[in-house]
Amino acid sequence: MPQQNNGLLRAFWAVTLLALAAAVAVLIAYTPDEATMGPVQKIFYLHLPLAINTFLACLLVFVASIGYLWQRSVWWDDLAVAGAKVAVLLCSGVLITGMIWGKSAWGLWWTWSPRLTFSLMLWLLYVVYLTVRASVESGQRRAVVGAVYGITAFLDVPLVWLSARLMPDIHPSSITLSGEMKLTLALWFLPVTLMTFGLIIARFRLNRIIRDTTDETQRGFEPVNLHVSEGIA
Amino acid sequence: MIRAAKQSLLIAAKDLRIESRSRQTISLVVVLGILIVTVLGLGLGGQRPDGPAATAVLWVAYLFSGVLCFEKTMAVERQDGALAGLLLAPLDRGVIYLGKLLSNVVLMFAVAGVITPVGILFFGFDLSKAPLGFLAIMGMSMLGFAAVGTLFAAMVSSSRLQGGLLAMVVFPITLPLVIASTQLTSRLYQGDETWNGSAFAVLVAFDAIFLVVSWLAFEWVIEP
Amino acid sequence: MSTLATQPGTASTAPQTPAALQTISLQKRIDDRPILRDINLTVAPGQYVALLGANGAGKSTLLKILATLIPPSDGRLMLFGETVGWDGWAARRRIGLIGHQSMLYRDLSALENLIFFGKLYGIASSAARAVTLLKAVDLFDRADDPVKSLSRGMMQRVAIARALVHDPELLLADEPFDGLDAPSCRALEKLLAQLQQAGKTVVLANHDIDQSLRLSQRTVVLRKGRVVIDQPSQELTPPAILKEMERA
Amino acid sequence: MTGTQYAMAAYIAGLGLMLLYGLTLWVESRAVAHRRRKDQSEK
Repeated sequence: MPQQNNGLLRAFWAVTLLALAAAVAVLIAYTPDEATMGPVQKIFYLHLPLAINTFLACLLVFVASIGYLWQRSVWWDDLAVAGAKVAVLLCSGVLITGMIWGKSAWGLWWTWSPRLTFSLMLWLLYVVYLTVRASVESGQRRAVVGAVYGITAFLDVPLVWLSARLMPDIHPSSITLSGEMKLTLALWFLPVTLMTFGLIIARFRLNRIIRDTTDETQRGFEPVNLHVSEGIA
Repeated sequence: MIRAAKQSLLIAAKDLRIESRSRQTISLVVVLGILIVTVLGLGLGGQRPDGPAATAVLWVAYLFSGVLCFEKTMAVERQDGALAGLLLAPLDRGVIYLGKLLSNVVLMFAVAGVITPVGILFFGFDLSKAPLGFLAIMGMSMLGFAAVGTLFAAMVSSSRLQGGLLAMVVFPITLPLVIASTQLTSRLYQGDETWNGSAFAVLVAFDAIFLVVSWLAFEWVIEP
Repeated sequence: MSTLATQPGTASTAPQTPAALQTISLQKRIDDRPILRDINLTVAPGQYVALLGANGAGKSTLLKILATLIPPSDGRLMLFGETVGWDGWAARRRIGLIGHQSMLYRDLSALENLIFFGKLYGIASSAARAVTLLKAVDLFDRADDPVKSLSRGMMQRVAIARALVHDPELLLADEPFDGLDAPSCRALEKLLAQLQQAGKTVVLANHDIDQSLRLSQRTVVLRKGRVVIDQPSQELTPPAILKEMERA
Repeated sequence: MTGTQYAMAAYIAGLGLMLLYGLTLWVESRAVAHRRRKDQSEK
């Protein structure tokens, strides 16, 4: 079974990288610079897909957390932690691209604008998810705490978005996109989303394999504590 | 329904009696609150901070002392396995949550009742302009904070962990509360009369959502 | 010492009383690792059952499930003929539990603890009930001292009083003799025997094999989450049980 | 730094992060697979 699976995976990643290459090519050759902000606005085509996929990953953690509390099967827990790790990774991407864009547009690495504040708070929410999980020893306890936190954090997201908008806002809201720009945006959604779910599935499969090997080793041999490697990475 | 209310009052009364008996948490938490207000006040250069800075100082003191209260009221249950005795009683576990929430809110108010005058004394926050407004905003914020804190205190403490974890878990989730309440209080004291409806909406929504969610989730989380 | 049970001889009244407790292919998994595998146990009212097993055999997990503190992963638990539902708090009115922890609030006095739990169970005159119980366990003179000032033996007696405040028909004891000195052990043994004569069902999880055989009518031995022995106590000898417990 | 250089930096950072994580997962999965094969051969 794994052999056939690997073939599938390799094909999946080939398609993803192909889509990525196409998107980059289009970005460089075809997409026009935005009138007011100039070429730096092109960061938008990566920034927005990253943000949307962060939200999808958080949604996955929410669903997996409910699944765990309902069925109490470890399968859901492994999925939740895989989703959370990728959510934090993507959110870091959103923050970095946002800050670079801010530095170019306003000369400051950081301002408490609603969008940046929201990304930071979201990032904090899910980094704390990983830290809390890493510091609870017993597996079942960790899964329950993780599940309830996963649900609470996701329900908090709309409130975080609303409260971020309360912050004083200094830069103009969204800019109008021309036809070509919309096409580029659509083109960029494909590779970013594929990579997101590819990474989640990869992390999830790895969690499953690690869990099987730990079970095997703990049954017969001296328990090899593989979970130390899981930690935050 | 009335029985459930009576039972949660009973649990809260028991917590407060234990607290009044040992007074160990209250003194510890009040001293910590005063310490935080002093450190932050001096950090701000000791001169009279304006509205938002004042509320920020008070907020940090309330949050940290609040987290300590949540830990203590849960530790009391864990000490000799008394929680198993509670879970054995023929009552719905949501009642236990409401009882603990009530005692946590009362403790937080008691602590805030001591810290706020200290803040006023040291830094001359003039709450006189709208004390009731301040009280209402802080009250609602503390309720939302205690709702989340009580839920996570039940989980985190049951894995016998160090103190810092509960604060780390509760703070990011309650960030919207902090932003909304500081916006409201600073608007209250900046004098511009425009009432910030959306900030108030965030406060009310937070309390509503997290009181219900925590009350439901408590059932899944509490184990002897 | 007046008997602890208020109504004498509850067992004999109902004609065909349903089993005090029955588990139907009960299973418990923690982190997907099986702790209890397919437990089918039936205990008639008024029986004194000892539960033995090495550490990790699933003894206290089984007891926690019987006490409805934690839900089983699979299978069903029936108490007094009724299946225990998902939250099962109706059946709890008829269960009492004592463990190696006192399950009391150490800052409150013995009397306050009993009154609190009495009110929680909705006992009408919880104060009077608390006093009678404290007298029954010979601790009335220490009623107002905080529990933390009591010795381990006394604390265990207050714990028994707390477990009996709502006069349960089923008493579960999870290694209650741990850390008790000889006189307290004997006092606790007498108390449990007395309860059983008063018609209560007692399930005692214990380490000490000789003590369990001496006290109980029937012995159930667990190994790796399965029942390996379930026989009347007088038919069993400590070496036989030990051999069964240690088998790989 | 011109606008285009900032944009390039952002893309390198954003995409680099994801591809780097993919790489660490790949390395970790090979290490685990290797350890499993070693356990199997020892049994």
